[in-house]
Formats: sequence, C-alpha cells, structure tokens
Amino acid sequence: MRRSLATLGAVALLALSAAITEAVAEPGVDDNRILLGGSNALTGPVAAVCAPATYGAKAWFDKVNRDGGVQGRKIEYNVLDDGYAAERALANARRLVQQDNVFAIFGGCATATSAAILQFLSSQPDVPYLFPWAGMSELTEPTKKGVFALLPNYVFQVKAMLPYTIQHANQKPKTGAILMMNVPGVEDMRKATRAVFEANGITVVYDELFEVNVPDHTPYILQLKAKNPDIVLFGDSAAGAAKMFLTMKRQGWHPQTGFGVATLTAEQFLDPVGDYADGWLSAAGVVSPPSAPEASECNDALKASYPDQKPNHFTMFGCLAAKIGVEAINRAGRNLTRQGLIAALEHMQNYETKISGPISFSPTDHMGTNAVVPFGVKNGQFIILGPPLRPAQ
Amino acid sequence: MTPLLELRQVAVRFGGVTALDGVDLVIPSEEIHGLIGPNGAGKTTLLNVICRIARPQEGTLSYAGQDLLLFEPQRLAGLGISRTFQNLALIDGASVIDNVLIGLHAHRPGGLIDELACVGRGWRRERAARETAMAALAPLGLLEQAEILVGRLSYGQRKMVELARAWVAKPRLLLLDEPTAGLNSHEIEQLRLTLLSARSSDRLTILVITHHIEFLLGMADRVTVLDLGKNIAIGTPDEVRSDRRVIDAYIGNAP
Amino acid sequence: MIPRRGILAVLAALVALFVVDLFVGGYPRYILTLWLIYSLSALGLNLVMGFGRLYSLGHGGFMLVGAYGTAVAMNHWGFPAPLAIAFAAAFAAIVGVFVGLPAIRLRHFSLAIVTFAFGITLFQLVKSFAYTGGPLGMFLNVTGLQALWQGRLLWYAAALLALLGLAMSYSVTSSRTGRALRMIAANETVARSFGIHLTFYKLTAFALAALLGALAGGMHALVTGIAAPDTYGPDLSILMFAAVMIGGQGRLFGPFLGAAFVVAIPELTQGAGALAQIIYAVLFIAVVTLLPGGLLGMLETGWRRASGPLVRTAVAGREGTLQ
Amino acid sequence: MNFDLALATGVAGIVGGAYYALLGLAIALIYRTTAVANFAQGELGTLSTFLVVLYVTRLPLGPTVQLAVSVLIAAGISAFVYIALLRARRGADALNLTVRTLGLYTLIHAVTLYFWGANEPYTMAGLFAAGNIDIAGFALAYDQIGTLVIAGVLGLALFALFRFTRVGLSMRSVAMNPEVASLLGINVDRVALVVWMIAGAIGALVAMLIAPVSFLGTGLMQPYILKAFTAAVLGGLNSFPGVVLGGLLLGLVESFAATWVSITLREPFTFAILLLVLLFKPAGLFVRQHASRV
Repeated sequence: MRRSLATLGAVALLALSAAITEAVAEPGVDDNRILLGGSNALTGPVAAVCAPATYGAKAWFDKVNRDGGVQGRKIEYNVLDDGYAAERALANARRLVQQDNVFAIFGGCATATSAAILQFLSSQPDVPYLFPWAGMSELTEPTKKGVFALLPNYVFQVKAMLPYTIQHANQKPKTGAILMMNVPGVEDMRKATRAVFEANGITVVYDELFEVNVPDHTPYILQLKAKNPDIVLFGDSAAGAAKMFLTMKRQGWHPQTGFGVATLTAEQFLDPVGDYADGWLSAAGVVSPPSAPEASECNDALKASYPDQKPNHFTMFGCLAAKIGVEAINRAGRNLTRQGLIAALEHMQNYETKISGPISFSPTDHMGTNAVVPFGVKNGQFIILGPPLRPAQ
Repeated sequence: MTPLLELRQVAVRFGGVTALDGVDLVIPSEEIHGLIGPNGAGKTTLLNVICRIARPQEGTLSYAGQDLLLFEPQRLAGLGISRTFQNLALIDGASVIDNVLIGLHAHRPGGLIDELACVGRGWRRERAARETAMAALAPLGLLEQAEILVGRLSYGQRKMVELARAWVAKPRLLLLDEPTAGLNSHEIEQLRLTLLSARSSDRLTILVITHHIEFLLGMADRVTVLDLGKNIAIGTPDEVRSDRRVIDAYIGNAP
Repeated sequence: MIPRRGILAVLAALVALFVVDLFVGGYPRYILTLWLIYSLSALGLNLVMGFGRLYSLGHGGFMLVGAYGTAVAMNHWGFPAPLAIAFAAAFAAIVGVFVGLPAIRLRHFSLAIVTFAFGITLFQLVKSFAYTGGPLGMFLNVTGLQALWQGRLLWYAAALLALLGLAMSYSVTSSRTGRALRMIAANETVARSFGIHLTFYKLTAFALAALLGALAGGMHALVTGIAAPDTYGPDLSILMFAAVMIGGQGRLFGPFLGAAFVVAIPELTQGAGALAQIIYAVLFIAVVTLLPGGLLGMLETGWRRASGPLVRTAVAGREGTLQ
Repeated sequence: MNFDLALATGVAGIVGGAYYALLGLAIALIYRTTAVANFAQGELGTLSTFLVVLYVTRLPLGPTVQLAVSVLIAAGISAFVYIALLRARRGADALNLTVRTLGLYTLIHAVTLYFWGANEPYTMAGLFAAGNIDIAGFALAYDQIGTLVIAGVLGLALFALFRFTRVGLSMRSVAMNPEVASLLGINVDRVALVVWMIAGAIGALVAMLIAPVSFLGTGLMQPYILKAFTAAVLGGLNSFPGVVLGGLLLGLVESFAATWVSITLREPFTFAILLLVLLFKPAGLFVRQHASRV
C-alpha cells in the first residue's frame, strides 16, 4: 500500500515538473523586449540598504521605457529576492539563466551574494553580469569575460582614501584599530589597511571581525574603548555602523578620527547617527549624494516609479548602474547579442554620467570607476571634502 | 540444590520512605510463587529490585548462585530473567509480532551490519526470530493478530502481548506484575491454564504479583504476603488465605 | 518483509527516474534533485526523530558536516568527488556519535535545544575559519561534474543515494535495531529490562542520521556548487524537522512527501513574491495542526477508508480470538 | 586587567543576562503549564514591537497609556495564538504542539518580512537617551540602567504574582502537575491562557527594550531566543528562580568570554558550557536531581 502511495506521489511530481516547460529560445531578447534579471536582498538584514539600489535602477529603466525604450525595445527587469543568503542568490542565478533565460544579470548588492552569483557564472561565462554593488576585488581581478563592476573594491577604497584621512586628521594618529564585518574579501582589506597604517607610523592596537547583523556591538566598543586607538577603520553595513556609533555614544567614547568604507556614505547610516559623527568621520563615496543638483534626474525618475522611496546613496547607485547599462545596450545596436553588449562596454571610454566621475572600461579592465569621493559629516549631513582620490602608485 | 532466586534482608528506601524493610524471598526452580499484599506493600518495588531498576540499600540478591547486584539491568534478559509490567509498556505504534520480538532482543546473535545489509545471515536470523515469536503467540490466541498494531487491541489482548513478549525467549525466571488486572474471569482462567502448561513444558519459574488470591489457588506452589515492606506470611495459597495477619492486613486496606 | 515488494519498489523508482529523464531537464531536474537530496536527509532525521523519538533540531549541522567535509576533501586535499562525499559521511557518523552523547541523558526539550545549539555552533565555527572559506563558504570546482552526461550524473547519483537511504531506513526500522529504537522511545526502563543497550542504540541512531544527513549535505554542495554557512544554518535544521513532521514522522515514505512539500511549495509560489513565504508558513501550520500524522498519515487514513472491507475483515479476525 | 573594562563587561553581561532571564522565564512558564516549547516566543515579541513602534506610538496618548496599550496588544496576540493554534489538540502530543510553534515562527517571520521587510531595520528613539552617567570615569549607559530597573521590577512583580495571588497559586499547581491541578478544580485551560498572555507581554517588553539598541528588524529576537532557551535549560525548567539565575549566568559567561576569550568564538564557547552542564546535571544547574521512576 505504501509503495503504491509513493508511486502515486512520484507520478504527481513528474507531472508537475513536466509542466514546467523548458524554453530554448535566444536568451532574453525579442523584437520589443529585453529581459534583465537580478538577485538582490529585497528582504532581510541588508534589505533597507540593498533594495533601494534595485528601485533606483528599475526607476531609471521605467523612465527609459516611457521615453520609447532602447533601440525600440522595452527593458524588463525581473529581480528575485535572496534575503542576503548566498545559497538563495545562487539558486536565483540558476533560475534566471536556466529557467527564465534572461539576457543578462544586472545589479545586486552585497558581497556574499555577489560572490555566489559570480561562482555560478563561472560555468556560464557568456552571461553578462553587470554592476553589482559589491566591494570585493574578485569581480574584476582577474578580468572575467562578462563581469563588469562600478564600485571600487574595498582595497581600492582603503588605498585611495585612508592616507588622505590620516593626513587630514585633527591630530596625527599614533595608534590605529580595525573593526570589520566578516564578509568575503575582508582579509585583503585588513592587509591593505595594516599596510597603510604601517606606512604612516601607526601601531595597530586592535583588529576584530564580527558577524553580519551582530545584535549588540557593546563588547567590541568596550574593548576598543579600553585600547583607546586614535584612528579606527569601520567596515560594516550602513545600519550596523549606525548601531555601532550609537553604542559608542552610549559608552561615551569615540576615536579622534574615524574612516568608513562606502556603506558609511549611505543615509541609512547617517540618519540615526545624526551629528554625532560631525568632524571626525570620513568615508569613501562613489556616487553623488542625492542632495546634489545633478542628482535630480535620478530623483525624478525614482519619484515617478517609487513615490514612497526616499532618494539615497543606493537609489543613486542603482540609477548610475542603469544609466550605464542603457548606454551600453544602446551602443550594442539593434542586433543585440550578449557578445555585442560586452564589446560595447569594453569600448566605453570616459562616459559622462553626470552623477559620478567618468566611466571607462577596456578589454583588460572591467572596473568602470577609478576614483573615490571623500565624504565628511557636518551638522549631521554629508559634505564632499575635496576632489576624487586615486591610490598613490 | 540452590534455589533459583534468593533475596535476603532486602531494604529499599526512597528518601525518607521505606519501601522494603528486610524482605526475604526464596524461590526454587520451577516453582510458581505468588506475591500478594495490599496497595503500597512494596510488591512492585520488590520486582524492580530483582530487575535492578531499584537499588537496594541493604541485603543480598542471588540468582542461580550468582550475585545479581553485579549485573547491569540490560544484562538480566541475557541471564534468563524476563518480566511484564503493571502499566502496559508496549510499543503502541508497532505490530503485535514486532512487540513480541522485543523479547528476543537479547537472545539473538548478530550485529548492526548484518541487519543493515538485510540479506544473508541477518535475514535468516530475522526469519527464525519471527517464527519463534509466532510460536509464542499461538497458545495465547494471538496468531491472527500478529500484524495488527498493538494500539488497536483490547486491554486484555495487550496484556497477553506483554506476556508473550516476556515469555518468547523461554526465560528461566518469569516475573509477572498484576497479569490479571483488567481481565475478565474467563480470560483469567485462560491465563492460569497457560501459565501452568508453560511451567511444565518450558520448566519455567514464575513469580507473580496479584491482588487476586483466588487466581493463585490451584496454581501457585507458595505465596509470600507483603505488608508495609515486610514479609508477614508465607505458605501455600490455602494457608495464607486463612492466616490471621493476612486477613488483618487486607481488611485494614480493603476497598 | 522486503524481498518482492522491495524489488518492485526499486524497479518502480528506476522507471520513474527514466521517465523523468525523458521529459525533464535543466531547472526542473535541478529542483527534483534537490527534492531527492532533502528526502535523503529527512530519512536520516526520521530515524532519530520518527523512530527513536529523540528530537534533534541540529540535523542541518550534519548536512553542514557533509557539505564542508566534501568541500574540504575536494579543495584542500584533492579528493575526487565520490571519495570526498564518502569521507564526509564517515566523518559525520563519528560526529553523530558525539552529538548523540547528550541524548543518553536528555530527552524532549533539552535534547532539542542542545542539538539546535550544536547546529548553530558548527555554523558559526565554519564561518569564522579561513580554512573553511569564512562567511562566504567554499566553492566547489564541479562545473565539469555538473555538466557530465548532460547534467544527468548528479541527478542519478542523488536518486541512487536516496534509494540507498530508503533501503537503509527500511532495514533499520524493520529489524532488531529499529524495534529496539522504538522500544526505547516507548519506555526506556522496559527497553533495558529486555536487554536493550540504551546508549548503543541511541548513538547508533544518531550516527546513522548523521551519515544520511552528511551524504545529503555533500550532494547538496556538489549540486549547488557551494558550501556556504548560511545554507546550513539553524533554518535548515528547522526545515528538515518540518519536513519530517509534515511528511509523517516514523513512516518510511514520510520523508519523501515532507521534502516534496518543503521544496515544491516555495518553488510553486515563487511568483507570489514576498507572499510566498506566508503561503508556505500557513500551509505548514495547517498540515501540522490538521494532520498530526503528516501527509502520509492522511493518505493512509484515506486509503483505509477507501478500502473499508479489508479493515472489517481484520477487525472480525481480532474479535474471533476472544473465546 | 583593566578594572573599568571588567566592570563594564560585567554590567553588559548582566543586562544581556536580564533579557535571557526574562525570555527564559516566559518560555519556562509556557513549557511547565502546557508542555510546549514555544519557538515563536521571540517572533511574537518582534511582531508586537513592530505594531507598537509603527502604530501605537503614533496614537495621541500619553506614554503610560501607550505602554499599557502595548502590553495589552502583546498579551492579546499571545492569547489569540494560544486559542487559535494550540488549544485545538485533536489528539496532538507535545511534539506536535511544539512544531506548531515552529510553524508560527515561520509565519510571523514571513508576515513581518512581507509588511516591513523592505525597510528594515527601523531606527527608533529608545525609551532612554543614548548617553551615559559618568561615575568616576566609568560610563553607565542610560539604557543599561533602565533595562536593569525594568527587568528587576518585572521580576519582582512576577514573583509577587506567583507567591501572593490566587492566579499565581493555580499557575504553580498547574506547573507542578496539570492532572492533579485539574482534579483540584483548577481550570487548566484558563491558567494556560493566562500564562500565554503573561509570556507574550514579557516577550514584547523585552523586545521593546532591545529594539532601540539593535534596531527594529524582522530578525530582532532571533539572536536572543536560543539564548533564552539555553537559559531555561541551564536553570532547570522546573525552577523559575533557577531560570533567572541561568539567564544571568549565561549573560555573564558570554560577556566575559567575548572580552577575554574571543568574540568570534563567544557562542561556540557558550554552547560548550551548556553541553558540559547538561552532561553532568541533565536537569539543570539549580535543580536537585530526582530519582527516576518506572
């Protein structure tokens, strides 16, 4: 009896799986549509930070579609939620490529999930993977056929801007500390930071990693306070860093100088922290803040598609990525192929987006930006401290 | 000849409560021995002491000339001691035959690998064990129920399954805790006949706890009476039934 | 007992595999492979939980050992995949014995918490060591393997292992070992008095559960190509627990139904977006609340009703012995 | 070593321990009266906190009334869960009921994600300002003081409830033995309902204390719930004071382990201790062992 039941179940499952038909068409492009796919943390611990990147990009695609599309095709952008779990991102990528037949994987956010997608695509090198918001060097080093990035990786951010921060500190720091979230690529960044500290005669007195979404930063801040370093490198998600700063406030201690990675240029960090970080924190920025005049185009598009979403760093980044994506699709021409898109990107030189520095790719360099913008905090608002910075060679 | 089971001056205390207070019990081979007494007399505790579930603070236990206190509880089945329980302790979700096979657990050679491979030797052993178990079910009238889940049987039938489980391995000493509870008079008569024939065919020694002194008449060779953790009488069922102290103990506690 | 029925079942399964192969490829086959892998893992958990009534909320931990064991053996020591999985499973069985140790004295609530803690501890350990790839986990170089035989190899391997797991489950539960486990679950004292060695059987149950769980974990890593800590965290332990309960604990085929539920529902409701998880949770609660015997229990009851005469005969036979 | 650091670590440990103790108490209460390990305890608190932060605090009411409304909402949700999900037994055993709470955990998590997941974490003004009192160079944060005071008051109130009220007496007798309590004429079902309400209120209060510090997200209580279970098991589920001690001990061990052993290995370390304790004292640290019976 049980066996018959099992057989019945097997047959039912078969019927079910047969119903999910296999498509074999040319991936993601037809006469009036381009299908882009993405996997992003639309829910979960980093959703507030990451999801706006998707909305910013979608809003820009909507605007382009309203204006007639690209070469007569509308862009359809289908983003699956991965909840910031690498395994779900991997499953999403598999689904997008094998089931939904997307033309390219676009966007995404956060390191662990991007790394997972990257891994999946190693078996699908022809699928373009464009502009995830992730700071790991593996995206573009070594150059991978279909993978293009915009966000300078963490090591670049540190090399470009940490020396500047040290030189512009109120008092020359003698002791330094590193407090980083344990994400892929963190070891490279620790090494780079230690090297910069060493080059500037700073002794590292504290170096800890903590888990993503740690509920309470108190033990770290207590230890930091006991070591009392002059300068601290903070690497955390925007909300996580905000928690950390509020914990410092509660414990009545902060370093003379703080340096933050690009996440700390997000509003989700600064809003809760307010003016507490005034004058002592600087962070590496990539895209213009939404308050800048040149951001209005992106903000308007966002307002049209997502009236409830406040413009922030990540909507700006999504907008930037979408702008560049649209430009590349346009340059690839009416006869759109994956090869054509990759070629168009590789020939993009000094493309002016207005909301970032000029964007350039080449066949050997798939990293589009090559400078970071130094952000500071004044009266609880971000300010630009100076012109874009590049690492000293 | 040494008796099969010999308890001397056994005392058990739980915290401040004395459950057994210097009890003696000597059972020769192939005797059917009754153990009666009012509620709380310590009958089940005595059984638990023999099964090494309860640890006596004082006294000695010997079984076939060996000191029982030296054995872990799970070794007793291998020594040929087997029992039933006052409250049914069967696997309700398993079939009758599977429950009876538990009784053969300690009496089968074979290791894990044999069983997992499920072929060859392990398979043959399993089949042999099943045959033995079926043979034990037959005299209890449970053959047709062998594949039915125990949870679906009547109370009386479940008691019979417990008996079959205790008996299937042909133990030397069978301990029965209230086997008549919940049975009707017809079933009790059946049980008495079954036990008597088992004694003669399998050379069983039986220690049986019961409230029913009538059940022991014509079956038990001797009866021990416990009250408040002490022996108060020993003798044939008829002698015990007319013993003044026994009557007092029972009347004092009669329902 | 087995032979004829077992052989028939295996044949039926092989035919089913072949049919699936004819009609299904790519992504659906990947989903079906996952189903088989989760079934295999749930079969293991069903041994401790369904038959031994030892509540283990750490089964994800065994899958983690399988996945990471396979990854470490392949990436660091250069083992070929089959050997790596075998190594991981053997290692997991040893781990299982240690995880089983608390079960000697703990039951129910306490045991569930301790096993849950075991799973979380492992999850945090692999996350914090560079040797196991830190928070990202370890990527397995399996693109060749995944492509082999047009992607069929892993599907057949998973099917084979699931069948093996089923056979093992069957032989454990229908043998002396299975009976001993069920007796322990019903009453430990009684079990001891029949010569059942509690420690031995509890540890055996955990070792076997770990073995099957690790085989599943290793296959999972091969199929997904990554052994990431978040995949094998506490949520997976809860998922496996749910799969066993939903399928019908203590029933041989229950794990297959339960795994089908936990794999199929999220997949079928993917279009519902964020609502999908709510649908899944509501169905989960509904099954557990309305069907204490799980899906298989429901099917069995339905079957029994449908085949009423048979049951009546059995009842009549039972009454017949009361004379 | 550094005295200030040790002191601050101790204070942080006691604050964390207070959370574990209160949640552990809620779990032990439910377990003792209904034999259910309530895995949804933390999520219930998260759900209540979302409702409170996003809706109740916007009502034009004074803070005291708002607090009362919040506690009532939490207790109400918990009561609803008990009635809707757990009372209909249909021959279900404790395991089945416990698995229902696992389902509830999944459901509440999905619901909070659905409604609020896209914008989490929510930053919120705490009950206490982010700042500290400086006592001779030692910083004692306002929220730490507040948490300890609230936890202490709550603990004493629960103690008084058990000890001096009739409801408390019936709870204790149900906890000791539901069957006997029912024979004594106690309505076990109603006691269970009250216990679920109290547990719900405790869970929500703890969540509302935690939320300002760790920000309100759908995963708010997840890191705490396992610790609460651990505290309950460590203390011995039979003894409520034991659970409180277990929670405080766990908080302290964890805090000092983080400072002097390793922050990353803090949790493995904590669970190693749990395992050791249970291997030697399976009934918990603060419970006298009883002889086993057949």
